[in-house]
Amino acid sequence: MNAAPNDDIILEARGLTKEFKGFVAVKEVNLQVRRGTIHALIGPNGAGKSTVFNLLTKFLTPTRGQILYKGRDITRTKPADIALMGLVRSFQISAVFPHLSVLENVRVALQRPLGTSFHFWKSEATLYDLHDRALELIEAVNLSPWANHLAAELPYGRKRALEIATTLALDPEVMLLDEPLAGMGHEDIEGTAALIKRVAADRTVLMVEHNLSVVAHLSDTITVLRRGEILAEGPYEVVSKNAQVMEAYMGTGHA
Amino acid sequence: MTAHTSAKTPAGGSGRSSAALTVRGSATGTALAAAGFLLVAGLAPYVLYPVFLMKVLCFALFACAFNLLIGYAGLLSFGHAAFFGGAAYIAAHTVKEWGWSPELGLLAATVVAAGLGLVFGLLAIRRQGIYFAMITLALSQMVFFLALQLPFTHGEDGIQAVPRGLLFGLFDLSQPLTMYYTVLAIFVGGFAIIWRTVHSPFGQVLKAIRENEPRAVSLGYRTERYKLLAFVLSASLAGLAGGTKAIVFQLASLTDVTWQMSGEVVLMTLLGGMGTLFGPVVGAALVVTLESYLAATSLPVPVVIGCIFVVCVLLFRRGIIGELLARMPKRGG
Amino acid sequence: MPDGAMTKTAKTGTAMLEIADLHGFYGESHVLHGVSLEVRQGEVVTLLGRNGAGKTSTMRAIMGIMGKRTGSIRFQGTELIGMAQHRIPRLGIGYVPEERGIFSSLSVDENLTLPPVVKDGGMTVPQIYDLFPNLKGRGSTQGTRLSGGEQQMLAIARILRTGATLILLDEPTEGLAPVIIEQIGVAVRALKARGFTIVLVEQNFRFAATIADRHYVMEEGHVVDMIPNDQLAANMDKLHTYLGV
Amino acid sequence: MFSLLGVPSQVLFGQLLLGLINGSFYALLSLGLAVIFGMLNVVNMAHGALYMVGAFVAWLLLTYAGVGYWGALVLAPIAVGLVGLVLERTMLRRLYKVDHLYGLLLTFGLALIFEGAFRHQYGVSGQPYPIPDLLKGGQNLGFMFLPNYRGWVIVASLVVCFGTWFAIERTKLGAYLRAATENPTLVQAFGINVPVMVSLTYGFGVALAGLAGVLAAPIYQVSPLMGSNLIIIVFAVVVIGGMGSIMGAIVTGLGLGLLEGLTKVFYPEASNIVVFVIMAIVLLIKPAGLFGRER
Amino acid sequence: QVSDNVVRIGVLNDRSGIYADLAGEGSAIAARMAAEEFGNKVAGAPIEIIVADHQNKADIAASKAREWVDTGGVDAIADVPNSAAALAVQGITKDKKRIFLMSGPGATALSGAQCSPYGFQWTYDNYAMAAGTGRALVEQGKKKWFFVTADYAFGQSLEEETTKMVKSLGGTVAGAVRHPLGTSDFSSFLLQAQGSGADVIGLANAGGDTVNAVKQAAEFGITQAGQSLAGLLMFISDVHALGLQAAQGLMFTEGFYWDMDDQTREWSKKFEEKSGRKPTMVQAGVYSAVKHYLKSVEAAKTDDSDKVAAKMRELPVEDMFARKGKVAANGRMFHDMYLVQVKTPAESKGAWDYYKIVKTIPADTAFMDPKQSGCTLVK
Ligand SMILES: Nc1ncnc2c1ncn2[C@@H]1O[C@H](COP(=O)(O)OP(=O)(O)OP(=O)(O)O)[C@@H](O)[C@H]1O
Ligand SMILES: Nc1ncnc2c1ncn2[C@@H]1O[C@H](COP(=O)(O)OP(=O)(O)OP(=O)(O)O)[C@@H](O)[C@H]1O
Ligand SMILES: CC(C)C[C@H](N)C(=O)O
Ligand SMILES: [Mg+2]
Ligand SMILES: [Mg+2]
Repeated sequence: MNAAPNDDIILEARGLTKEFKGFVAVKEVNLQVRRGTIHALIGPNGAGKSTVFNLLTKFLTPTRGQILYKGRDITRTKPADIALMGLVRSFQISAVFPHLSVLENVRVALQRPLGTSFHFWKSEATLYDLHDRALELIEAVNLSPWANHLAAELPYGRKRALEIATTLALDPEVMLLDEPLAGMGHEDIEGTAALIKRVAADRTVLMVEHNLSVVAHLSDTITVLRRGEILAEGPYEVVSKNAQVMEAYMGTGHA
Repeated sequence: MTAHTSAKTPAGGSGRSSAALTVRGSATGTALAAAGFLLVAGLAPYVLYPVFLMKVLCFALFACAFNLLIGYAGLLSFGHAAFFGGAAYIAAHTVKEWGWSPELGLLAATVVAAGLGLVFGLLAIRRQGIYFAMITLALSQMVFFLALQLPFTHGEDGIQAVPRGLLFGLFDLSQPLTMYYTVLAIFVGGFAIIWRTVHSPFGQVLKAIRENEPRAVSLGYRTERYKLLAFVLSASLAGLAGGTKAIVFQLASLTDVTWQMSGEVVLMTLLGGMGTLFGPVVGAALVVTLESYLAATSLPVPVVIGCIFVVCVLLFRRGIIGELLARMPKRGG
Repeated sequence: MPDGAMTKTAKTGTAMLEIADLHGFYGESHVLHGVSLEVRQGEVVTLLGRNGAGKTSTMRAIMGIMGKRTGSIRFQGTELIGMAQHRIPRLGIGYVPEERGIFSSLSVDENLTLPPVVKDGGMTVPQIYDLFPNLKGRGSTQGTRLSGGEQQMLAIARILRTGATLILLDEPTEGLAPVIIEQIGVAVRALKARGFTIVLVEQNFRFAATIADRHYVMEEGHVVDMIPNDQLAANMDKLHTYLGV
Repeated sequence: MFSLLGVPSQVLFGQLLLGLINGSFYALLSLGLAVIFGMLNVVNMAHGALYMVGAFVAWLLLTYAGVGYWGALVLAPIAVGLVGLVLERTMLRRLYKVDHLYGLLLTFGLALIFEGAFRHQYGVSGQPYPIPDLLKGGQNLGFMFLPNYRGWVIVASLVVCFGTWFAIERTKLGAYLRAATENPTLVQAFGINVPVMVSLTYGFGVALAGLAGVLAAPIYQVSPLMGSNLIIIVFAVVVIGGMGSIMGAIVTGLGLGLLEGLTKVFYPEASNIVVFVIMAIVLLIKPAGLFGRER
Repeated sequence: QVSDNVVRIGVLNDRSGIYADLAGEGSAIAARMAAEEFGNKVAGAPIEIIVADHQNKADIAASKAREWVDTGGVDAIADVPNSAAALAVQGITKDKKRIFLMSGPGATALSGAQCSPYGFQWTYDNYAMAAGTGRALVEQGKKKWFFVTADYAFGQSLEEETTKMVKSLGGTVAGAVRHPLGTSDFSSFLLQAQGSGADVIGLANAGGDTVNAVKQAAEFGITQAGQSLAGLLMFISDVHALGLQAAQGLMFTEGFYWDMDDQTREWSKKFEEKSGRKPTMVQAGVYSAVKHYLKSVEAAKTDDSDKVAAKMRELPVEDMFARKGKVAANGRMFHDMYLVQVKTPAESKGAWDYYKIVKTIPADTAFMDPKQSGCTLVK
């Protein structure tokens, strides 16, 4: 597409628009996510954050606009293929496989690269080699004591943690996290925030998050959406001083 | 989900490897149950009427095949009779009219059922839940009308007087016991395929899809293909069951392609326990027994069956085996 | 019940809505952890708090449209917990949801007249058009074709018709242009003048300050503070920390 | 008289008219299904059985109470509606929280019970039901002889279908219904007793099936299995029209009846499956159905 | 010597479907009446009659028959109205050497290509229907035929036999439509028949299907428009269901009528006391066949199928149903048939007074020559 694709920009949206039966949820959004950064998407409810998210991961088809991943146009690519290319998302509402154990949840993600996923004649035992790696990931999100429990039995916050572990299992280049901290207790928030920071070291993260203090602490760049449009963009210090953002999002009383 | 016996330690395993127990615990349980089953089934024809037992086995395989879809892929097909009954016609026709040997007839039946499954699957797999059920139902009705009208199926008459023939040119299937053990072997084979499928890398993905399809997609699985493969597998095995039934009863008829038959297999599975390996077997045995018992009484069979259906749906959605498993002591932790 | 602290600032009128130790759940997640508050006849009260503090959930709990709730919610002395859901609005409580809830399969007129009249003294349709001139002449338009602001007006308007005396407004200004916010402010003040009691969820507390008598601040599913409007200026710092700005 | 592709116009128009009569039944039945599906998200497998019950109620009224056709036309749908109300209140209601598939399975079981019970009691061969005196005889339309009664079926079902459409799309009650389909929680929060409305909707939907049963009684034998095969076609109609769409149900029902008639002229062997072929095609092109919205 | 010391006869027929009225429980009653005439004992062993419903499904009939033979100790199976079911049962009884007494099924193959040393087709067959009704109508000058045919063994065979008969007499066939067993709406089939311009619409179906077709033909004014309707196989129960108003004038072939002589009247009265209706030819035929079977067991002093079958062929059939009846090598029982016409309501003098007997068709012209049947048992 571009004569000289900017190596720095790993994920890009151009003129992204989504209409739902005449209602424009996302309007002409241009977004650039730089490699190796944590990029946060914030905005009032209904601003279109989740929609942008779904568009980027192809769970929704854009009405107009273009999405580029590593310079390649992925506007027409199927969701599963996006994931194969290293662009992996999490969900706003906890997304685990409730009646699989925690270990199996993670293993499902790990088994894909083996290429045996259609092999219905192979034994499950061929997957046992993955257990060590799975347990490592589970450890990383402090779920080790739960490894043998069904995911359904986990408290809400732990499910979010499991979801992150599963996402990590794919070793994605870009992780898209939709409100990863929502529903977590204080004790988990800090741990998970630290985890995100840690895993972001060698990859790119784009996240939607309401918890401003975390966003402030974690993110390199913040994009503020309002009514489907980008209102402001930049590091926290800049965005948080923007009057419009204060009005639309943080409230006008801001000093 | 039973014992904690750890038969084998997974690679690199230490204390932590207990994580694998979930899976292999249930595997041991299943193996025990399977051994028990084989013992009983092996001796049964000396006590019970073999034709009755063969009917049970055919339906049990049919129900297991159906269960592969509903229990492990979360897809309710309301048109499985098309594969069961359709394959019965193929087996009957190839064996009777073309003079094929029974094993070739069964192979043909299975292959045709697989092809039919592929067509159904391609059309239906894009929709979920009730839509999927409705579409499979309507498609199977199409097969029903084809069976009614195509010349080779002989309409209401069905294909009659199908010779049982010599299996592999060696075993005379007109001997009741030879036929019985052949059916038993087919059932065990089919069941083994299902068991393996459920406990395979593929089965894992299937379960994941059933549990949370969008999440599976986000992990990079093209879920439609997995569902399609599951559908085709299920259809093939349903076809194998139907073909076997045709050989046993020496007849292929419309009864097996009606939508009531599709409903019956749902009932068997629901009654025994969806998503449990042995549930459909138990369900099929119960329903077949019940039907033949009721036929001799003045009680209206469909009413009784309907009542069981309603009671299951309202009160025991887990089915017999499902309830049993749920009552067993839970895994530790 | 922590009502001692609140009666001091009570204005005229008797207690209309009293909530005590309200807990609420969505499925397995416990989101309200003992909310207690009180609203008096004729007052305008706001609920402030960050995203996810439980403001909307409190309103949904009042209306009975939340999975499970425990504690006590009394409206004019009547306990609402345990009451059949559809009876609650019939007592005279109107709810304007955060997402507005305009029905796309209904025309504007149908949307407007959908909620049944529950009490005498509601506004007539002409009066409503006076209050929201934008809606005039749009009657046959499909509900969701209206602009966001118009939809918000419609959502408020349809409740005014019912004669409900307590109105729960969830973020009426969200996503609206300043001009429209102004209009809504005018409307709310007009309603107050007519004697309606209003509970308002608002993120925009500059707007809230122009219309409210008192502000409750929520955090993590319970009320952490109550600030009378006239003491707002003095409590600005405290408020900022609550709201994390 | 002329002929089209070698088919005499008489046969063509005759079959089309018969197709329209069948279409009237499809429309009436799929309308009820669509109303129920829209509101309850239940695929009512018992619909065919309740259609049969409607016909039987008419027959029972005639045989044991001396109530004739016109009385049955009112009483039978009410009776079937009441049955529906009871079913919804005692059983279906418990399933709204679980997967919608269980609604389908429950109503399938109910269908078995109804059909089995009537079959047990009255056998399968069917009971005759006379055409009411007022509608005996027929009109010679030139291209065919149209029995008066069949003409009446077309008129009556069109009136009922469009009456229902009007009630749902153009009245206050219909507005509640549509609103509750979209967002039941909010409608409840306006003080409307949604559960009661749901019960009534189910009652009404099956009452339509009962009405279709009464209309069918003089044409077909009143037999326990009269609904069981019809219902599958009606499901296909609903899938083609778009689940839950009122207009879709009516238009598709009539349209497919006509199409079936046409097939009977040109390729009779395919007339049984043409509906399903259309369904497959529609699904490939427009998975949500002709009038349906993608969820 | 009688196996397991009881002679067990299974009456297998449609007890709930469209043939339930013309066979059903009535056939079981008829079988029991035959057994009673033997004091419920034959060759020193008690007679036991058991019943089952085949629901007009070949698979159900086959598995019931198999079960009866394998585990129920059944020596003979009787009735089986529904040719598809009967063909299935014929296969099993042939295999397992059991006597099969067919009263209901009409397909000529049962005593033709699919004949069995143990199978006996008793009451009528499709050839007889074609020979009777088909000939009579063609001879009246109704030469152009159109068939509305039940799409299974019986209907197809009836259509085929009638077509042969019509063509051999110089008639033509304008076309045919096939309908599934148990059709409720015949309107579009009748419309096609009407469009064909045929003189006769031949209904190659039976029971409830014929009744529906005749009724709807009246609704659509088919006979007023000048075409004739021929029920190629009709029973008195069908006339009863239609009522004389709708059925009057119909002409068809019957194997039995209750009001022929004192013997038939007496037996039919007894039957009516037990069943509430007059017997159809199928029911009367079951009586006759069972009686002949028992007579042969008595004579052979054993229930061994080979011996009994031989005796059945040897002994003449003589009872109220058949006079001087004879069982041919192919299993066909030869007896006189009757061409009847339904009375007008005015002609009828009371309940069940339905037929005028137009002519008696002697046994040897009524049925096909066994040599031409294609049955390999005929030398
Ligand atoms: N499928 C849909 N059909 C119609 N409108 C939709 C659809 N999905 C989202 N919308 C609308 O698009 C707008 C943006 O929604 P979105 O979920 O992206 O918001 P958000 O910024 O993620 O909000 P939140 O913070 O509440 O998650 C909302 O007004 C929403 O109602
Ligand atoms: N349907 C639901 N299921 C599960 N959790 C929910 C649901 N709705 C809300 N929550 C959770 O309940 C908590 C309180 O939500 P609530 O909507 O009451 O917050 P709020 O104060 O209104 O926030 P906002 O300013 O975003 O409107 C949040 O953590 C939210 O994620
Ligand atoms: C009883 C009869 C009407 C049955 C029909 N003759 C048949 O062979 O199927
Ligand atoms: Mg969102
Ligand atoms: Mg809120």
